[in-house]
Amino acid sequence: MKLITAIIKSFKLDEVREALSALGVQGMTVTEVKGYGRQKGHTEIYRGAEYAVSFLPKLKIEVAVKSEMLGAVIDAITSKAKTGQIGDGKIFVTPLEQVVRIRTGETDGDAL
Amino acid sequence: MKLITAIIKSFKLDEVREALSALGVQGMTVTEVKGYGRQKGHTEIYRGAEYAVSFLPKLKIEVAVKSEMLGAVIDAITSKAKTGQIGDGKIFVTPLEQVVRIRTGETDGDAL
Amino acid sequence: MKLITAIIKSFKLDEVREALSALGVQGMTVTEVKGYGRQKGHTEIYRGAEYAVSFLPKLKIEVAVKSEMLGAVIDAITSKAKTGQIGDGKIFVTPLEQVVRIRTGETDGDAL
Amino acid sequence: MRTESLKKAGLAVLANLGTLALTAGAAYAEAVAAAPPTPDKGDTAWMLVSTILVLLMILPGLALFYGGLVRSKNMLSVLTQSLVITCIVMVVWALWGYSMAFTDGGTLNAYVGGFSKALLKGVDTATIVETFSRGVVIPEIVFVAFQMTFAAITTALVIGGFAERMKFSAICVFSVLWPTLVYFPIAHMVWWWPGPEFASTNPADATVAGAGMIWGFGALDFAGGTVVHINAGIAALVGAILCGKRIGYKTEAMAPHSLTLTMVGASLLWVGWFGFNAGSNLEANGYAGLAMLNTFLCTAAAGIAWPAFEWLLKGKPSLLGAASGVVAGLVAITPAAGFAGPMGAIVLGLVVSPACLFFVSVVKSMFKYDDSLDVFGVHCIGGIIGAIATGILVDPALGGAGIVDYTAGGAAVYPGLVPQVIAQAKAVLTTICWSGIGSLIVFGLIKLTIGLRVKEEVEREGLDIAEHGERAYNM
Amino acid sequence: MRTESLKKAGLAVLANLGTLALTAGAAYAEAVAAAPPTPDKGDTAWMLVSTILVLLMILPGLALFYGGLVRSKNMLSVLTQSLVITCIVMVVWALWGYSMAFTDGGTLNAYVGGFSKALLKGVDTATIVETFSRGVVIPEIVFVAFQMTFAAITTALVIGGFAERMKFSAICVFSVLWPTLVYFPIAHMVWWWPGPEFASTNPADATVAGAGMIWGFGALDFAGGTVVHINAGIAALVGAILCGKRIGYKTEAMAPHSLTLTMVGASLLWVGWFGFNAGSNLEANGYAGLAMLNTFLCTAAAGIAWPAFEWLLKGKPSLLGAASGVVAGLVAITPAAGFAGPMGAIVLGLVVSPACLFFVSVVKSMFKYDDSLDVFGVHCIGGIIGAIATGILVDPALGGAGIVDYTAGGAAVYPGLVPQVIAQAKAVLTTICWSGIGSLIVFGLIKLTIGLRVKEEVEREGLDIAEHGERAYNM
Amino acid sequence: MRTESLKKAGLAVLANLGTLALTAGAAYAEAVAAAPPTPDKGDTAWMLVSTILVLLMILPGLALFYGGLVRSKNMLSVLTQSLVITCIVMVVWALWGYSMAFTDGGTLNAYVGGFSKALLKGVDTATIVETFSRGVVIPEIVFVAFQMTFAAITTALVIGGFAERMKFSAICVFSVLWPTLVYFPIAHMVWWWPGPEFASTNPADATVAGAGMIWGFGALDFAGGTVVHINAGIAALVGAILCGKRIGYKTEAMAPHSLTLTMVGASLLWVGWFGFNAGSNLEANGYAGLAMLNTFLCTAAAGIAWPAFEWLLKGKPSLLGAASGVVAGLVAITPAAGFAGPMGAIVLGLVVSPACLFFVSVVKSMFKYDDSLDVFGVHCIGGIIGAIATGILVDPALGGAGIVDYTAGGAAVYPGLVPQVIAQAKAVLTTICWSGIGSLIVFGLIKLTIGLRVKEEVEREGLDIAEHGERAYNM
Ligand SMILES: Nc1ncnc2c1ncn2[C@@H]1O[C@H](COP(=O)(O)OP(=O)(O)O)[C@@H](O)[C@H]1O
Ligand SMILES: Nc1ncnc2c1ncn2[C@@H]1O[C@H](COP(=O)(O)OP(=O)(O)O)[C@@H](O)[C@H]1O
Ligand SMILES: Nc1ncnc2c1ncn2[C@@H]1O[C@H](COP(=O)(O)OP(=O)(O)O)[C@@H](O)[C@H]1O
Repeated sequence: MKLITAIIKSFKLDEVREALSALGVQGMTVTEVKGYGRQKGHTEIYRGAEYAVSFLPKLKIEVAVKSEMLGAVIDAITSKAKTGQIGDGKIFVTPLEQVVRIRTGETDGDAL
Repeated sequence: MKLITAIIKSFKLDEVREALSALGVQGMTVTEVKGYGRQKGHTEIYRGAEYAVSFLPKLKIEVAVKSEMLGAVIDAITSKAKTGQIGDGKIFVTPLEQVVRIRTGETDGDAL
Repeated sequence: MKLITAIIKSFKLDEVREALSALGVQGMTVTEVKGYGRQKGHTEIYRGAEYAVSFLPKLKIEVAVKSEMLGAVIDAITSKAKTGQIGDGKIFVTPLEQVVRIRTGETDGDAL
Repeated sequence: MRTESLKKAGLAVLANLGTLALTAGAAYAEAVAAAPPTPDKGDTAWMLVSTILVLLMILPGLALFYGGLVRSKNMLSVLTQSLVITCIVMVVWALWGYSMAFTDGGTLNAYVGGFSKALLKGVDTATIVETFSRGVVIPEIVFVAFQMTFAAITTALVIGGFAERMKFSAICVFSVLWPTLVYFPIAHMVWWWPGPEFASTNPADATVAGAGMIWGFGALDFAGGTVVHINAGIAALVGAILCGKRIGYKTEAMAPHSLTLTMVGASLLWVGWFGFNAGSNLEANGYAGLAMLNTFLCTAAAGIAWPAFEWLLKGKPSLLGAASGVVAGLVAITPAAGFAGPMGAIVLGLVVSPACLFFVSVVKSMFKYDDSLDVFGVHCIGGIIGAIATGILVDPALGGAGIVDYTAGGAAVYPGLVPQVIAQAKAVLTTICWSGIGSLIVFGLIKLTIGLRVKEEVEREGLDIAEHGERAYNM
Repeated sequence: MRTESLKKAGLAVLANLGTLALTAGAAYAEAVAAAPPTPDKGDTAWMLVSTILVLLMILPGLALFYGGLVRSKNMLSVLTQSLVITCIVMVVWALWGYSMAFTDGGTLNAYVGGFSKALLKGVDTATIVETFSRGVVIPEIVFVAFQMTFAAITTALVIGGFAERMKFSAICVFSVLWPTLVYFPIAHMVWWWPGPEFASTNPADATVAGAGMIWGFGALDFAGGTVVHINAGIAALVGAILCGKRIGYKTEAMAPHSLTLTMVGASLLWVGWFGFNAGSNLEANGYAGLAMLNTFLCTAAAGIAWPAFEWLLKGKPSLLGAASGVVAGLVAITPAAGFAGPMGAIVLGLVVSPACLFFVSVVKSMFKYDDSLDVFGVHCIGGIIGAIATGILVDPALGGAGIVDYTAGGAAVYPGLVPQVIAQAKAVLTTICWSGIGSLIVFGLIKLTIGLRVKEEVEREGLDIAEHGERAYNM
Repeated sequence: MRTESLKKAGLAVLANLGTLALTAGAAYAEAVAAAPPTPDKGDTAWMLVSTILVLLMILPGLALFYGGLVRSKNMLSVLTQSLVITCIVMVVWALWGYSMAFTDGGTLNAYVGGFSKALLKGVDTATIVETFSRGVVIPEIVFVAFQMTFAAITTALVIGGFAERMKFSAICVFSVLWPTLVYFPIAHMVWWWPGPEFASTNPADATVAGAGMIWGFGALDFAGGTVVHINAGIAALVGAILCGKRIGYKTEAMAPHSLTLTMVGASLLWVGWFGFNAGSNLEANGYAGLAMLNTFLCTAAAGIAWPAFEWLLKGKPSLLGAASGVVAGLVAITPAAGFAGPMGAIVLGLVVSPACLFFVSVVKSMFKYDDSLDVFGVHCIGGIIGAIATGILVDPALGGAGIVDYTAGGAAVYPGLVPQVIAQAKAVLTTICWSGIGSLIVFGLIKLTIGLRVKEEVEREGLDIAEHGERAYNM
C-alpha cells in the first residue's frame, strides 16, 4: 500500500476529491498548510512596516491506497490540480506498511 | 522504528493520550485535519444557498515509536478511539528510518 | 529520496527556512501542530475551572530532498532550531519513493 | 408605615387613575384632567436613548459575553437563542406582557396586572406615565419600549445556565412561558404603584394598597436587582439542574472559545447598563447622574477586586476575572444605583467580586451543578448582595441619597438599618420563591412534553451544525 | 388635493423662505423674522444622538454584517470599502451633496436642489431648520450631519451586491458619482418641501409646488424606505449584473467566514436604526416613541418569522435567517415607522420575512444573478413591501397614526386605501426607474473607462492581499 | 490681554465661587445665591450620553483597536490592561483625581487643584457646574462622570507604546501614579478657570489669575488635544524607550492578528468620539452640532488621505491605513472641534494624515524606537498638528467660529494669527515638557523598583498565558 501526499492549491480541492471518488477512493484526509517554493509570496505592509510573506496557503491531501491504484490516483491528482502556473504543488509517495480501521479493527486493504 | 499516524474523532484525544502515556510513549504530535470518508457530512444552508459539507473535523495523531511498541500502540489507539460508529478513523503505519532530538542531537531510539 | 519531517518551535521557522534555502532546498511545507512531550504545558484557569494544557503549539516542517542532501539538511535544522531547552523538537526521516511536480509532470529529482 | 414613601423604579400610568380614584378621591383626578403635565423633551430624549442602550446590552452585548464563553461548535446556538428570545419576548410584551406588568390587576393586583392594555390598547403618542418626581411625566409609548427591553434581557440572561445543551425548540417555548408566569408578575410586584402624584396627595396606606406586593414591603430596587438579576439567576439554576450536566463536564476541557468576544460583550454590557440604571430614573437630572456615577464606580471597583483576588489566590489575574468582576459590579449596583453614594458604590464593588468568585469556584464545585456560564453565581449572588446592601448604603449618613417621602413633600428619609434590611430581605426571598417555583413549573412542563435536551450526538457535534445547520466560522 | 397634508421626513430650511415667499406671501415671512423659534435642547440632544447612531449602523454595523458574510480572503476589502465610502460620501455631502438635496433647485426643483449651499455656505451654529411640527426647529448644522449619515449608509449598502469582485478604484469613483447622480436627487424628490409653517399658512397647492416630485405624489416615507433601501437595492442589482458573477458562484462553497460578525453587525444595525427611524422624527416626543416601538416590534416579528419559515421549509432555523429577518424587518418598517400602529408593525414583520426569503432563495436562483449579499432581495424587496404597507397601516382604523393635515391645524387624516397605496406605488416606481437608470449610467461609465472588475488571479487569491496588501487575520 | 476671552473646555464649579469671590466681588456671589440656574434637561441628557460614549471609546473601542494590532498571543494582555486601567483610574478619580483637576489649588493653582473635593466631598445630586455659556449649568455629578472617562482613556491610550512587553504589575502601578503626577495637573492647567459668569462680570486679568497656567496662555483646546493626545503620546514614547524594543522587532514578522478587530475598534472610536468632542461643549446646541460636523468631516478627509498617500507611495491603499487616518483625523480635530469651520476641518484632515504617515513610517524607522502601536506617531503628532491648526482655523475669516469674549458680552473675536499660534505653541510645549518629565519619573521609578519588563520566555510565549493564564482563542 502507498500513502500519497499531495500539496495543491486550495480551490482545486473539490475537483480533486471528485476525481478520486470516481476512481473508487473512499477516503482522504486534508490539512491546511503553508507552502514555500518557487512561487513567490507577496509583501504585506502594516503602517510603516513591510513583511515579505514567503509562505502561501496550500492544502495537503493524504490518501492511502492499494499499490495498484497508485498510478491512477497520481494521474487524477495531476490532471485536476494543474493550472499550469507556478505553485500548483507536488505529489509525494511513501510506503505504507499497515492500515487499521479503528471502528472494526479491519486491517490493510480492507481498512481502506 | 515506525511512524504511526492515526485519524481519530476529536473528543477522543485525551483518552488516547492517556493510554499512550501509560504505555510509556513520551511524545506525540497532533494536527487538526478534515476527513472525507464513509461517514457522511452534513448540509449547511446560508440564506438560499445549500452547501454539502463532506469534510468533517478530525484529529491526526503522529507517534514515532520503536518497532517493538507498534502492536501495543495500535491496540491502545484502537480501543480508546473506538465508538463503534462510522467515522472512528484509521491508523496508518509507515517506516521510520531516522530520528533526531534537536535539543541534544541524540538519534533514533534515544531520541524518542 | 527522503522526506524529512521536523517538529520545531514556532519562532525558529524563519531561521530554519533561511538555512535550508542556503543549502539549495527550494521548497518546504509547514503545518501548525500541537506537540506533547517532555516539555510541560501550563495550566489555564477560567473562572473556577482549571485546565491542564499539555499540548503546546509547534510547527511541523516537511521537506522532500534527494538522499544525498539528507545529512546537510538534518544538520542545518538541528543547528538552527536548537535553543538547548526542552521542547526544541524532533526530526523524523521517512523513505520517499516518488515525487511528481503537478505543474509539469516532472518526477523525482527533477520535481524537487 | 414607612413603606409609602419609598422611591421605586415603577410608576403609575395616569390613564389608570380612574381605577385608583377609588382611594384617591375625585378632586385629584379632576385636577389632572384640568392640566395634564407635558413631557420634557430632555427627559424623552434620555429615555429614548436609555431604551436603545438596553437593547445594546442584549444584542450584541450579552450574546457576545455568553457566546465567547462557549466552545466554538456551540457559538451560533448561543447567538441564535439570544436573538430569537429577544424577538419573542418583545412580541409577547406588546401582546400581553406590558398589560400584565403595568396595569391594575384588580383583586390580584398584589401579584400581577390585568389585561386592560393587552395588544397595547389605549397606548398612543399622547398618553403619558409619571416618573418618580411629582408632575414630571414621559410619553407612555417610550415607557412601554423601555420596559420591554428589560423583559427581553432578563429572559435572555437565563440561557447562560444551560448553554451548550438545550434544544432550540425548548428555548422558544421557554421564552413565551417564563416571562408570562415569572417575569411579568415579579415586575408588577416590584414596580407597580400609584405614582408620585397619588402618593403625595393620599395617605401612605392608600398608596401601598394600590401597589404590587414587593413594593408594599418597602423594599428598594432602583433598576431591577430583584426583578432582573436574582430572578434570572434562580431560573438559570433551576434550568441547569433540570437539564443536567453537559457531557464531559469536569472531565473534558471546555475553555471559552473567544475571550476577546467575551470582553467585548462585557464592555457593551457596561456601556448599555447606563440605560438600565440611569435610565431607570426616568428623568435626565442629578439622580440619573448619581445612578451613572455609581454604575461607573461600583463596576470599576469590582473589576479591580476580582482579578486582584485571583492574583492573590491563584497567582494570575485574568481577563475573564476582570470581565466577571465588571458584570458582578454592574449587577450589584443595579438595585442601589440611585440610592447609594459614590463611596458606598466603591465599597459594594470591592465586596461583591470576592463573594461571587467564591461562589463560582468553591460553592459550584461543591454542589456539582453545571451552571454553564455562572448565571447563578454572578447574577443571583451579586443581585442578593446588591439588594441587601442597598438597604444599608441608602443611608444618608453613609453618603446615600435617602428615600423620598412623598407624604412629606419629597423629603429624603431613612427608616433605619434593621427595618430597611428586613424589607430588602423580604423582597429577595419573595423573588427567590416565586422565580424558583415558577421556573420549576416552566422547565418541568417543557421537559415532560417536548423535552429540554438535545441528543448526545448533537451535543458532541455541537448545536450549531445539528440544530441550526451552520458553522460560526469558516476561516 | 390630498397630498398637501402629508407628514414627511423632510423639512424646509427657514433660510429658504425668501424663495418660497413667492407663494407664501410676505406676512408669514415677516412673522418668522420677527420671532424666530429657538431649538429645544431636548430635540437637539436627540438629534445629535440619532446622528451618532446612524454612523454606528455603518461603522462597524454594516461593515461587519457584510464582512462576516464574505470569505475571509475578502474580509478587508469589504471593511475598507465600507470605511472609505463613508469618508468619501461625507466629504462630497459637505461640498455639494447637502446643497443638491436640501435647497431649492429653481426650475429643476421637482428633481434636484441647487448649489446655493455648496461648501455649506451660510450654514452656521445659528441657522435652523424646521421639523414636522409647526414652530419646532433644530440647528441646521445638526440636520446637515444627520442627513449626511443617510447619504453615507445608502451608498455603502450598495456594495453588498458586488462584494468579492469589484476593484477598489471603481468603488471610489462610484462613491462620488452615484450619490451625485442618484442619491441626492432622490433625497430631494422625497424629502424637500416648504415645511410646516408654510404648509399651515398656505394653500395646499403652493406647498406641493415648492416640494420635490415624489413628495408631491403624496407618498409617505418616514425614514427612507424609498430613498435608502429601494434605491440601494436597485443600484446593487445593476452593479451585480454589470460586474458579472463571482468565479465559482454556485459551484464552489462560499460559506460566510464569520456568522458571529454578521450577527454583531445585524445587532448594531438594529441598535443604530433607532437613530435612523426615530431620529427621522426630528423631535424627541411621542412620535419618536412610536417610531421606536414600531422599529422594535416589526423587527422582532420579522426576526421570528424568517427562521420559523426556514424551520418549516428546510428543517432548521438558522442564525443567518434570524439576522436576515431582523434586517428585513428594519427595512420594511423604515417608511412606516412613525405611521403604523404597533400591531400593524408586528403584522408587517411577519409578512416581510417570508417574502424576502422567497426572493433570496427562489427568485435569485431562477434569474441567476449574483447579488452577493442579497441587497436586492432584502433591501429592495423589503423596502417595496414596507413602502406599500405604509399606505395601508397608516390608516387610523388599523391603529395607524394618520397623516398630518397642516392646512387643518395638524389634524390626522387618511385619504383612503386606494389613493394612498397608489401614491406609494408611484413613489416606488419613480425610485426604481431613477435609481435603475442612474446606476446603469454610473456603473456603465466606470466599466467602459477604468473597469469594474478585478483580475481572475486577484479574485482567486482574495482581494485583501491583492488590492490592500494585508490579511484580515494572522492567528 | 487677549486671553481672558477664550472659550475653553473647562468650567468653574459654582461651589467654588466662594474662593473665587476674592476677586469676583460679593455682588455676583449674592446674585448667584439668590437665583441659582437650573440645568436644562436637554443638556443633562446630552452629557449623560456623551459620558457613555467616551466609555464606549475605551471599552471596547480602544481595547479592540489596540488588541487587533498585536499578535494573538498578547491579545488578552492588551484587553486586560485596557479594562483594568479604566477601572483603576476611575476609582482614583473619585478618590482624589477630580479634586486635583477641578478645584482651586490655592498657591499651586496655576499647576494643580487641591484636595477639597477628595472622595467627592460635597458633590451631590443638587450641586451644579457652569458650562461655557453664561447662566447655563449642568449637574456637577454628571460633569464628574464625564471628566472621569477622559482621565481613563488618556491613561489607557499610553499602553499602546509598550504593548506586548510590559509587566501587568507595572501597568497597575503606572495607572495610579501617572494620572496623579501627569494627567490631573495638566487637566487642571488647561481646563480650570473661573467660568463664564465670573469672566463676564470681572476684568480679564482676574479670570486669568484664577485659571490654570495653560488656560492663562490663551491657548484653545476644545476637547483635549493637549491634555489627552499630546500627553498620552509623549508618555507612550517615554514608556517605549524605557521599556526597550520587543524581541524580534524589525527581524520577525509582527503582523496584526486581526485587522477586523482593529477596524471595529477604530469605528467605535469614531462613534464614541462625538461624546468626547461634541460632549466637551457641555451643552446641546448649535456649537455641539458644529463640533459634531467637524468631527465627521476632518475624520472623513483624513480617512481618505492616509490610504490615498499609501496608494501613491506604496501602491496599495490599506484598511489599516484608512483606520489610522480615521484616528489621526479624530485626534487632530479634537482641539479644534468647536472652533474650526467645516471646510477648515476638511483641510485639517487632508494634512494630518500624510504627516502622521511620514512619522510612523520614516521618522520611527530613523530613530529606531519601538512605539508598538504608534501612539506617539498618531496621537502626539496628530495632536500637535491639531493644536497649532486650531489657532489658525478658529479665524472667522476662514470660516472658524471665533473666540468668545466674555467681557464683551460673548462676542466672537480673533486675536490674529501670530499671537494665537504662539499661545497654541506654548500650550503644546508646556504639555510636552510636563508629560515628558512626569512620565520619565513614573516609568523610571517603576523600572528601578518592580521592573517594567516581562522575562524573555514570557515575551516569547506570549503575555496571555504567562501573565494571565488564559488564551484569547480556543477555536
Ligand atoms: N522540497 C519540498 N518539500 C516539501 N514540500 C515542497 C517542496 N517543494 C515544494 N513543496 C510544496 O509544494 C508547493 C508548490 O511548490 P512551488 O515550488 O511553489 O511550485 P511548483 O509546484 O509549481 O514547482 C510549495 O508551496 C510547497 O508547499
Ligand atoms: N484512504 C484514506 N486515506 C486517508 N485517510 C482516510 C482514508 N480513508 C479514511 N480516511 C480518514 O479516516 C476518517 C474516517 O473514515 P470513514 O470512512 O469516515 O469512517 P471509518 O473510519 O469508520 O471507516 C476520514 O474522515 C478520513 O480522515
Ligand atoms: N514520539 C514522538 N512522536 C511524535 N512526535 C513527538 C514524539 N516525541 C516528541 N514529539 C514532538 O516533539 C516535540 C518536542 O518534544 P519534547 O519531548 O517536549 O522535547 P524535546 O524535543 O526537547 O525532547 C513535542 O511537542 C512533539 O510535538
